[in-house]
Amino acid sequence: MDIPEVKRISAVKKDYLIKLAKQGKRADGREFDEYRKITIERNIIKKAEGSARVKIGNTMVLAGIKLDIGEPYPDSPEEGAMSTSVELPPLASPDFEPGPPKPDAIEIARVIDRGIRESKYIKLDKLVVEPGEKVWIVFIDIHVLDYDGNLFDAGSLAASAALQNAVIPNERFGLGDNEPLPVGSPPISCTFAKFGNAIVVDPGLEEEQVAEARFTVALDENGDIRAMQKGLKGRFTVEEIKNNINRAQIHAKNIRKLLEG
Amino acid sequence: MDIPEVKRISAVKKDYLIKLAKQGKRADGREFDEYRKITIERNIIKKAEGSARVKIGNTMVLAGIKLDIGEPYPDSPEEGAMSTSVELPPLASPDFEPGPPKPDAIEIARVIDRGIRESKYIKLDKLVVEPGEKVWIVFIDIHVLDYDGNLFDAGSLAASAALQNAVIPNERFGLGDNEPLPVGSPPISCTFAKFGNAIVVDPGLEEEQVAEARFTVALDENGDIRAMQKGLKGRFTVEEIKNNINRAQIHAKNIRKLLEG
Amino acid sequence: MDIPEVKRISAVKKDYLIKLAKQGKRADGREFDEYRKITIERNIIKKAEGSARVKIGNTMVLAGIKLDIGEPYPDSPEEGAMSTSVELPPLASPDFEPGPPKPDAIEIARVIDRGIRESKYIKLDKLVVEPGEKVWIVFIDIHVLDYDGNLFDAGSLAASAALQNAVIPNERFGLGDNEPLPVGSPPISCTFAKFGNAIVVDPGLEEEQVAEARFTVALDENGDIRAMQKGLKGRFTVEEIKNNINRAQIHAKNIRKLLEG
Amino acid sequence: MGELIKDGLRIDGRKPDELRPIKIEAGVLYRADGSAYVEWGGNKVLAAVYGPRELLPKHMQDPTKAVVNARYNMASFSVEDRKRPGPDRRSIEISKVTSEALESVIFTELFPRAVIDINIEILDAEAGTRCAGITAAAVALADAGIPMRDIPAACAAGKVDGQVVLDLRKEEDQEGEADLPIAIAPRTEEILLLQMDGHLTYKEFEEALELAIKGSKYVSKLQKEALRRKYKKVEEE
Amino acid sequence: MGELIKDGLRIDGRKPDELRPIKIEAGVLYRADGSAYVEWGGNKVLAAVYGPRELLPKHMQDPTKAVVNARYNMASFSVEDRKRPGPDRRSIEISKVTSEALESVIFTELFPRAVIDINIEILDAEAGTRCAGITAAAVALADAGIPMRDIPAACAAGKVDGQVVLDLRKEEDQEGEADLPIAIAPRTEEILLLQMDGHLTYKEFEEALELAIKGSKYVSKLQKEALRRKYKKVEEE
Amino acid sequence: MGELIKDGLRIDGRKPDELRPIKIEAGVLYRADGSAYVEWGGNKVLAAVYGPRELLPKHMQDPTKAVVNARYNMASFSVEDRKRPGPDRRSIEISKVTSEALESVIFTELFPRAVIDINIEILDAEAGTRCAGITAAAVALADAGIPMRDIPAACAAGKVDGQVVLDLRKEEDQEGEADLPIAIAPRTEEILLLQMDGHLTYKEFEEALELAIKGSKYVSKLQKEALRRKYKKVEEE
Repeated sequence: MDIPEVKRISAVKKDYLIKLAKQGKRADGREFDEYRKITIERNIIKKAEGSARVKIGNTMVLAGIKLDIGEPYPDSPEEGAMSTSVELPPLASPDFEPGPPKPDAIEIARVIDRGIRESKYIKLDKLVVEPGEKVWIVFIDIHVLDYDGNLFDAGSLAASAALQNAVIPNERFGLGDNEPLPVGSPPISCTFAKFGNAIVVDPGLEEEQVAEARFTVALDENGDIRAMQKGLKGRFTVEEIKNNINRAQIHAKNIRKLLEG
Repeated sequence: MDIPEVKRISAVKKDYLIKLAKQGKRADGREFDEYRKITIERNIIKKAEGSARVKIGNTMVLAGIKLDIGEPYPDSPEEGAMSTSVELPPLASPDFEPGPPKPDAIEIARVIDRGIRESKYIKLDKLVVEPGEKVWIVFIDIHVLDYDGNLFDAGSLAASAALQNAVIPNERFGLGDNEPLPVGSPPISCTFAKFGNAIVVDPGLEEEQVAEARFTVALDENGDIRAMQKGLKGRFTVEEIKNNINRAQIHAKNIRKLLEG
Repeated sequence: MDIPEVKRISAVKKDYLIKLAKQGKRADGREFDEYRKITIERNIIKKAEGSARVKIGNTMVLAGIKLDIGEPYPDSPEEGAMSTSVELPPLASPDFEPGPPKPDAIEIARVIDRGIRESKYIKLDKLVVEPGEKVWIVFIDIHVLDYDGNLFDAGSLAASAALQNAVIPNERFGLGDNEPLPVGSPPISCTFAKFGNAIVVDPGLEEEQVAEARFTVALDENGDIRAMQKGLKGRFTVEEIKNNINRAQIHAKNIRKLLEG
Repeated sequence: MGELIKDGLRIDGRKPDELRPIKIEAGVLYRADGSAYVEWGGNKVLAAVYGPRELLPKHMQDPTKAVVNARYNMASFSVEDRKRPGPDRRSIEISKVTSEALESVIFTELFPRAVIDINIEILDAEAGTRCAGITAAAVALADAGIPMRDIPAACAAGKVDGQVVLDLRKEEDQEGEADLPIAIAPRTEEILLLQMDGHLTYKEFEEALELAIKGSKYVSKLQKEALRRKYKKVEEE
Repeated sequence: MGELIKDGLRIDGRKPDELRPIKIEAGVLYRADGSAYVEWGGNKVLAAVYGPRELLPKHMQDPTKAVVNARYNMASFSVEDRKRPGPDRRSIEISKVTSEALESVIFTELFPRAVIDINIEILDAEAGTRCAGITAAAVALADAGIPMRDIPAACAAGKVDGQVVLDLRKEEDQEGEADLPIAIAPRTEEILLLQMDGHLTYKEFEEALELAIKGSKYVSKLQKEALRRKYKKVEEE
Repeated sequence: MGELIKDGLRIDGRKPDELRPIKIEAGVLYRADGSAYVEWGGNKVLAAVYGPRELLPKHMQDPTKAVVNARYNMASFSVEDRKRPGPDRRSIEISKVTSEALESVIFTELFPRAVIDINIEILDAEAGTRCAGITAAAVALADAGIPMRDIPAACAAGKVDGQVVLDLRKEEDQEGEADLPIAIAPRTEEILLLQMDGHLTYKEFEEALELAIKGSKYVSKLQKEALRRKYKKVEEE
């Protein structure tokens, strides 16, 4: 929760960003519809079944994939399972505290999870070891390393990239040779922040701090919608929501090229 | 823990209630040996195997029964198991806080549990699925909805009523048709509060707040004692305890009629 | 964490103890290389598989051994397991608080555990019930009863003495007659505290409170090193560490006689 | 496919744009400052509001406005398999988006350093509990006299057997293709809450959003009727 | 039936109204402000008192009196199957009723804003630990010099093989028909703690209560002897 | 025996007194006040320093000096079998001895009431993570401009196949006979951290300690080079 001094600074910052936005500008010189530079590095963690480090501007996120064998859910005995979590360690920001995941981290993890799950990115039906008894459980752990805004998109992209090159560790479990994790086409997440009347894509930290409302949409390869999440205490009109999705469809194509390139 | 202002109000209230009691009166006009109006509604939660909502005056409590299959305790391989818990959600009182059960809630749950268990109300020996391997576990969850005093009796009554019409969910577990949960005769709980020299039955919220001592007894159909609990930092004489039990035997008969009627 | 007043007292106490130490003296009249009186009582807890109460001066520690059957670790299917924990209950000191183990308690437990484990005091390879399936798990619970300094040595000694006379509770598990827990030669732990330029063995409470650095070494019957731990924010020179070990080798012989005598 | 909609009707006989039966009652609890009870299909939901009151400990206070703290909780007996008491990750997320949706209409700046606690208890659950919960909470806030620019109303649309429908019931939620719960400020039709999972083309989304808004506005009517009944009853007493 | 009492004697040879051997020692710990050790049959119990001292954090303080905070804890090795460290529901309930029973005799109003911490550790358990714990705690309070109107004493009665007996041992507790632990203020015979589970007719209850009070009064004698021995020892030193 | 060292060389071809390849980079994070990245054999470790800043809540403050609070954490994917997030007993112990080792060189008395937070994240683990973590943390402290009397450096020695060797890799750690991680103040060669488990004769210990100090001093050289590269880069910008 904010303390008074932070509040005051934030009010000044907000006025400044809104004033800039009225002129169609952002504090770091970007267009409303411009992402910061995105870089993806893969396979950097040896101990993980898959991994990727994604930078969006100064935000840096590391996703690691681990597989384990467990029981299937009773209502899907012929499918593997997946679990997504987001860690916001105090390493990544002066505002992060140690301890169990806060609501922020849980929300990010669950939205990313829905994007992956609903786009059927991981082919869970191919992760059965013994039907009804033993299936692979895919753990997607997203570790934030440097927090400068937009963890929804950075986390989602890191998770997608890490899954893209992950393996099933058959060897470690005495089940033969390792094989690639069967995946389809990844979801692409695109996040907007609204302050004043401006709605910008890929909000940086300061923009997030002053944002009244947030909107994330995860799109599949056809530009169809697989997950959405409105956040914060602000409001969107129906038109704004529709615009966001239309804008996201363009961004998603570009990010998809980066990911699949 | 009380804060100063609350303390002061409470001291005034206490003086007032004690003064009234010296004249044989209670703040809401009841006799010392008068319960508030009791109502019982059953089968109101579809997802529960049994349920009942009990009101005692403005106090409202909802008990839900769920059954699951688990392993028997090693020392009773031929018996099902039961577990009683009480939730005091912040919905029910400005003084309740979220979080794991506090000592208050645990005490109420354990006293209610002992009444049910010791009167052998649930026929645990008839809840065996595979001897020594699989038995039914009966979960009695008591959810307080509106707290205006005397949760011991309201909770116990709600639990008894909910069990009375509960079913064994054989269908959900592929074990044939549902059947009624085998029960015997329910315990009836009766609670007294002592302040000054007065001892009143069915204490309301204000009476509980000023009470020095509390006494609960659970009686079976013969008026025999199955569980007792003295609470709070006050003292009872032996005569007072005996009187409480004698008074309870009369109340219990009336409440039993309501329950079985 | 210290509060100001405690700090101030502690600074005065520290000056005093350092001044004394310069004259080669300790506050309780001991030599630098003198333990307080050590007593060991065994087999005092009937419910435990083994137990011992150790006093070092006014410090009193009770270790209890319980055995249970569980699965072996995947990487040692032919070995039993052991687990060491230290409880610092509020009974033993005005500064101990209830709740899960604090870092202090965890450090003590882990150092004692390493001494026992690395000296192969418990013959874990003889604790197999069914290879790869069921093994004995030895729980070493060290309960501090009175805290007047040097829990590392008191706890280690109590654990060793309790293990020395422990039994495998075959009867309780329907596995035939009880038999002695197979043990080898115990580790002996020896702890030093450094304040000013003095390094004393077996620090008392006040010495611990002013100590800048702490050093513990666990020695086997040959005087070989099985575990070491430097603690606190002070520093040791290489010579000081070596001296500590040499001094410990003499103390350990004496303590070993007490334990095995 | 083809199992959930037959001859244009859904498994419970509803038309695609038809809500389940909804019953709303305001002012049902004695202790709470405001409260409401909602039955919505097989859902039974109770909401209670406490506050505005001083937020403690003090270092949590916001000197510029009230903190809005909604807590969504499922009773352990409200679901098929008993739920362990206490918040799980799903409840924590719903509590967060619910808090945000409700805060967006409350004049929080009137109550600096205060907290408004909103407690939502799901007593019986059958798909759509978050919308039922927000709907109940909004009535409880009004019943508590909390000043709001509008009374939020919530409703979900979704896709079943390839068709956009209103207000999914359990089987439709589990076997359907998409769920889109929203909450709106009925007067301006602004979106306060929007979540979605499943698969919708952009066109389907437009259709579903329109339907969900229509549903929310109908819910809004029921909320206001419930509040009117309550005021009337109070006046009569 | 008929297994636990033979020829009028219980399985350990005791008569129905006979206590197990009890040994009480006061002032056994160095650090605590007051302490006591009790062996009672197979039970071994240690109690320590700290305080009165300032209660922190301050917002927990009661400006009119001291808070009495008893904590009953079983060592993990004190029972047949190792107990996981930390409080379980049973320990929490016993801690609560113990705190209340002891507070009822302490002149708490003499120490506003303070806390009196009472720590009870069950080191070896064999039925009746709560009575042994209260008995030890009461001696520890006296040893700490806490002003009390009386020194509480505790004892249980019960029913075994249809007969009312004093002070159940393990087998009697597990296979018997009722257990009635009480604590009293010996001077006035007022009841400070009373719990019961099992099956007692009203007449049996009267009989059991009388027996438990008799037992408690004998325990009280042992407590006072232990305190006298302690004072004598201190004087001699 | 005889499996881990052949013809005087270790399984990865190293000589007994040879370190694994080590790469250190200072100032790698944007948000942190100071940071460092260390690759050490198969280990990948990131450290970030925040502070000195006011310690909250206030009652935790030390009016005479800064509190040094190091937190060692393993990412869940950094080990063979996924680690559940959150501190386990091993992490808690390492955090404690790391805090102590680092505090011993920091001029904490310059920052009363403050806290210096040091966060160490193990991203990829392959034996020796605590030494890699301390090494990274020390560089991060220097990068943050925290005044220190010396920059700590860490390294382990151990015993494998009966021979004292430097810097154990995974197989050597698991199947070897002893591990002796230390941290030193390189200028004075004072010991800031020392832990050991396994089996060493006194002579072997002397040899291992000497080797570990030699290793630490080499690590110290790499740390200083990394810091120089960072300063140079900053100057060039």
